[in-house]
Parts: sequence; C-alpha cells; structure tokens
Amino acid sequence: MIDSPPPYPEIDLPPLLEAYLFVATEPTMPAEIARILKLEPAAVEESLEDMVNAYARRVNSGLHIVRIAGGYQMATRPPLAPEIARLLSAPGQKSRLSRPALETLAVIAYQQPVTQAEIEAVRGVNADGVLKTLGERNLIEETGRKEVVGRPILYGTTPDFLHYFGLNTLEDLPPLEDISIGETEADKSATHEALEAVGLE
Amino acid sequence: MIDSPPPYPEIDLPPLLEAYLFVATEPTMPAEIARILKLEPAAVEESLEDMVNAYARRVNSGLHIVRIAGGYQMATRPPLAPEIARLLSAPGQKSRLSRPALETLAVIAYQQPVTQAEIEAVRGVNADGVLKTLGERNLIEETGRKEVVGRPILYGTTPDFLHYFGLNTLEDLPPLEDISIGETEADKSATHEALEAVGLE
Amino acid sequence: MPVSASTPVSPPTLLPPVALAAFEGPLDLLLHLIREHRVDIADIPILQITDQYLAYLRAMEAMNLNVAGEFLLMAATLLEIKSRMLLPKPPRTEEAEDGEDPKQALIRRLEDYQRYKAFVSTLSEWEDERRALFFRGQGAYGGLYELPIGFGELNPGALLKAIQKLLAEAGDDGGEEVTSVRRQKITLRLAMAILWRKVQRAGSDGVLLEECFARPLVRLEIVLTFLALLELLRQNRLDATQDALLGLITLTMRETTTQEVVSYD
Repeated sequence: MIDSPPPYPEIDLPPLLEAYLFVATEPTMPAEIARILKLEPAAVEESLEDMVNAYARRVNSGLHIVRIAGGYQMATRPPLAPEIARLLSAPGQKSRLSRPALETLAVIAYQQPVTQAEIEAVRGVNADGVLKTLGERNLIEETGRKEVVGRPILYGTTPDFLHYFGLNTLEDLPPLEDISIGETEADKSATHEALEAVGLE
Repeated sequence: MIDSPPPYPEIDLPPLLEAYLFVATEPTMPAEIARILKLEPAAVEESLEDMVNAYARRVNSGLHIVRIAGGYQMATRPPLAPEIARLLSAPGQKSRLSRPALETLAVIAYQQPVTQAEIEAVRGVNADGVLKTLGERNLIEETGRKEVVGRPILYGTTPDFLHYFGLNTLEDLPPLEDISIGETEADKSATHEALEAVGLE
Repeated sequence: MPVSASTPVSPPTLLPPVALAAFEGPLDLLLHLIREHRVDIADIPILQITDQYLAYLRAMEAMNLNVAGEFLLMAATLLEIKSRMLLPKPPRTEEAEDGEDPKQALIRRLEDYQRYKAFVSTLSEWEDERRALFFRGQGAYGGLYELPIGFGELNPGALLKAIQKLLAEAGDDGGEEVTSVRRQKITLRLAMAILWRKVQRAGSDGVLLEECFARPLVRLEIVLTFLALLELLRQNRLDATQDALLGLITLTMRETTTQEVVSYD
C-alpha cells in the first residue's frame, strides 16, 4: 500500500472536499482524507485552507468553513443563528453548561491530566456530580491513572470539548498567567443574580 | 396572524435560505418557510429558484440544489458520488449510526413495543426523522397499533437489528444497571469527617 | 506585623446563610468576603474574615441547615491560620521546617481559583459564540447520508450506554433496588423518566395527575405510572398537591430538585 502509486491522479480536489464538508457531520481531518484518497496531507490541507478563504470572501452567503477541533467543518454564519433556530424550531438544543461545570472544565483544560482530588483542591468543593455530567456530555475523558497510591483516574478534555467551545486546539487557550484576576462584570452579575434568586438583593 | 404585517421586513433571504438548506435534512418547502418567517410564499420560492440557478452556474463546485419532492434540497453533485461514498465508508470512520439514531434505537430496544410519543418523552426531542431513517435501514419496524386514542403505531426492533449488534436474541441485551446521581457514600463520609474536624459532630 | 487590627474595616454585611447557595464553595465565599473589605487577596485580613466566615457557619447551624463539609474544612484552615497569627512568631528555622506558611498557601489557592473563575467568563463567551453556529446533522437528525448498515458494526454495549445516558439526562437516579424481575424494572425506570419529563416540562404550573395516564386506561400502564409517581415522591423529587378534598391532584417539581438538576447540568 505504501509503495503503490497514487491511484487517483485525476481527482479534482476542491469540489470533492466541498461535497465532503457538506455531508460530514464531524470536523474533516486533512490527514484522514489524505490517507483514504492516497494523497499528500499537505495538499489536502492547502485545498481546505483555500476553501476557508473562498467561503470567507463570498458575499451574501449563509455558510462558512470553520477550523474546529483540529479539523474543518462547514457551518452557518453566526448572525443567522436566531432565524435558523426559529426555522429548525430546534427543540433539542442542549442547555448551557452550569457555572460549576465551566469552572471544573477550566481547571481540567489547564491542568490536564489531572485527578479528581487535584480538581477539588483548586475549587474547594466536591466534584463527583460535575465530573459525571461532563463525562456524559463527552467533554472530558479518563486519560489514564496517576502512578501514586490508589492510582487515581486522570482526566483530560476530549475533541468534543474543543468543538463545544469552537476551539481548534488546546493551544488556543490563553496562558493562565495572562488571565486578569480582577472581578469581572460577569462575576458580579452572576453573584448578583444568584443573590437575587434567593431574594436577597 | 393572517392580518399582522410581516414582522421581518429586514430579513436578508438568500443567506438565510442557503444556511437553512445546509442544515435541513429534508426537502425545504417554500410554503413552510414563508409561514414561519411570515413572508410571501412566492418571494421564498423565487429566492430558492435564484439559488438553484446560482449554484448551477458555479464552476468547480461540489454542491448543487435540487428540486425534489415538492421542495428544495442541497446535495452533492452526482459525479462525486463514488468518492464521497469511499470517504464516508472508509474503515476507521466513526460509526455510521448517528448518536440520535443510536439513542432512539436504545429506547426502542429496551422498551418495545413503544410509540413515537413514548420515545419522544424519554429523549425530549422530536423523533420523526430518526424513526424514518431507522425504518429505512430496516433496524426497526411497525409491530402493531396501541389500543389508545389515535391508535398510535408501535415500534419494535427487527432481526437486522440483532444482526447489526451481534445479538442472538433480545434477551442478550445487557441488563440496565443502576444509575446513581445522588450523594455517594464517599460524599457522606467526607462531610462527616469535616464536621468532626471542626467539632460540630 | 500585627495583622490589620488597625485597618479600618466596614462592618461585615452578613448575608443570611441561605445566601450560601449563591456561592460555588468556600473559596467563592472567601473571595466575596475579601471583596467586601476592598483589599487585595495578598492583604487578606485574616482575623476579621475568619470571624465573618465562622459567623456564617454558626448561623447555618442555628438554622439547622446542612453545612457542607467543604465549608467546614475551610473553617478549620482559617482557624489554624488565625491561631498561628495569635501565637508569638516562631524562629525562622522552625517555620522552614513546617513547610509552607498556611496563610501563604491559602492566598495562593485563592489567586489560582480567581484565575480559573475569571476564565469561566471567557469559556462562557466561547460557548455562546459556538452556539451561533449550526452544523449539518444537528437539526432533524435525518441521517440521509448514512450508508446502509454494516453487520456487527456496533456492540450492544453502545445501546446500553445510550439508554443509560438518556435515563440519567431524564433525571433518573433511582438509587434504590426495585424488587421485580429485570424487564419490569427497566419498564418502571422508563415510566419514571417519562413522568419526570412530563412534570419537568410543565414547569411551575405543574401537571394534573390524571393527565399523566394514557387513554383509554391500560391496567399495566396505570400501575407502572403510579409506581413511578410513588418512587419520585419517595425520592422527594416531586410534590403532589390537592386543592380540595377529593379535588384534582397536581404534580410539580420540588424546588430543591430543580436546583439540583440545574447544577448537574
């Protein structure tokens, strides 16, 4: 197989990739496509990059191609979201993640691979329930065992995590030291809302 | 509703329709779109016709829009079919049963015979499309009618279903284990220890 | 340096303990108290903060509220720091043997935690941006482009996993064994899931009990739905109310359950 000559010298890559991006329901990985079609990964990647740019230049279009979770995926353009949701009457939209879930994900994303005890040490609260939920939503997974007493499970983020937040790689996370630690407006309003919810503000 | 003025005078129809054609998995009906967006059906139809022509004129494109079953649907261009099939069916690709399909199948397998309403109650989303697909792939079939108002169709799994999952009989389905989300023993004992630590217990 | 005995401090604005629900945990509460003092984390006035923190816990005790273990662990830490500060300063060598100063350790934890907390708002923005994208296959799930089935492609474990996930999402946590044979147990659990969804959807208005039975009444279904109802009531996840003697019975979600579900989401 390695020695065989490329059997599809006549492949016209752009239309094929466009068609495949359309039917694929997951991000398209250049390496995977290259393997199946026996092409150079660089050629596939280049063609996909061209397509990202070509779609970005289109005026009055409803579609674009995003780099996400290490691959390429066709998607609707963000400003259309409200009307699309309306047309789909999307009943199955998953709820947003809760604050404890987001906090836990933040810790795992930066510290992975990380044990439950380490997560709990950072957050100061038990993480049983939230780890289970994140696992069920396929945002985190067990990546191994830590070689210490008890061999606790190590957790890491999944490709679905990247996809969920529209990230391409973990490199897209800002360096932790760069995150300003002042109380954000969002924090304030979260606390405010929480207090209001229990009738205190 | 009939007398109300169109509330979306500013809608830019072409990008929205293009985006909707992309996400829709069934033919798009102009009348249906017009009803939801409170537009004239003729305007929607005209815009869709324009799009059919615009896509047809595109060179080197992998997609076109077809008039089908009284509606419009985005599809890959026919000459690409062999390569698309090759890409989709390559070994190592993700399972070809979508997650919603798998979930629905799971409910039917464990709960059969079961009506669509019952399936939807468990999954919380409309099951029209997925039931159709599962039926087309011969994994489920109608097994009768439920003797309640409306006499809804009852669904069950087929012999192909057993084959697909490598089962001999339905009895071979793994038993459902207990699912526990509540406070675990570990939780309880952690709380207890902490209470003791500060002398409150 | 005697710690902040002279620092002017506004009187603690003590929130009723029920407000503890508003905090993600002890670190969150501490950050809140520190902000009330408008000081840097590094200048944390341990004595006052400790007193305020303990006041919260005592108030909770007085109200017979269940004080979560993690809040108590933090109280122990604060008390340890406080007692060290009240003792004469030990010679430097001894302190080195002791390892890290617990106050410094707490400050470091608070700063770390604050960073992650700040990052949560970024994650939240990304979540929103990403949700403005629609991909193919997430609408009606038609699966038009799925190929004909392959045999032996998936193992039955995938089915089991799928239904377990659904049941978990439907809020089924039935921890207790139900005495019945396997198939019946499965059906009861599904009946619970179905009933739970129905009540959940109805929201605060609740749903009439009689609307929970499919018509015409089928004996097995009545029994199952009723068993499901009893089980959900026993687990304190539903409230059943009757507006008059022999009146209609309305089912609503328990307040606590709502929060629980939200927090696990």
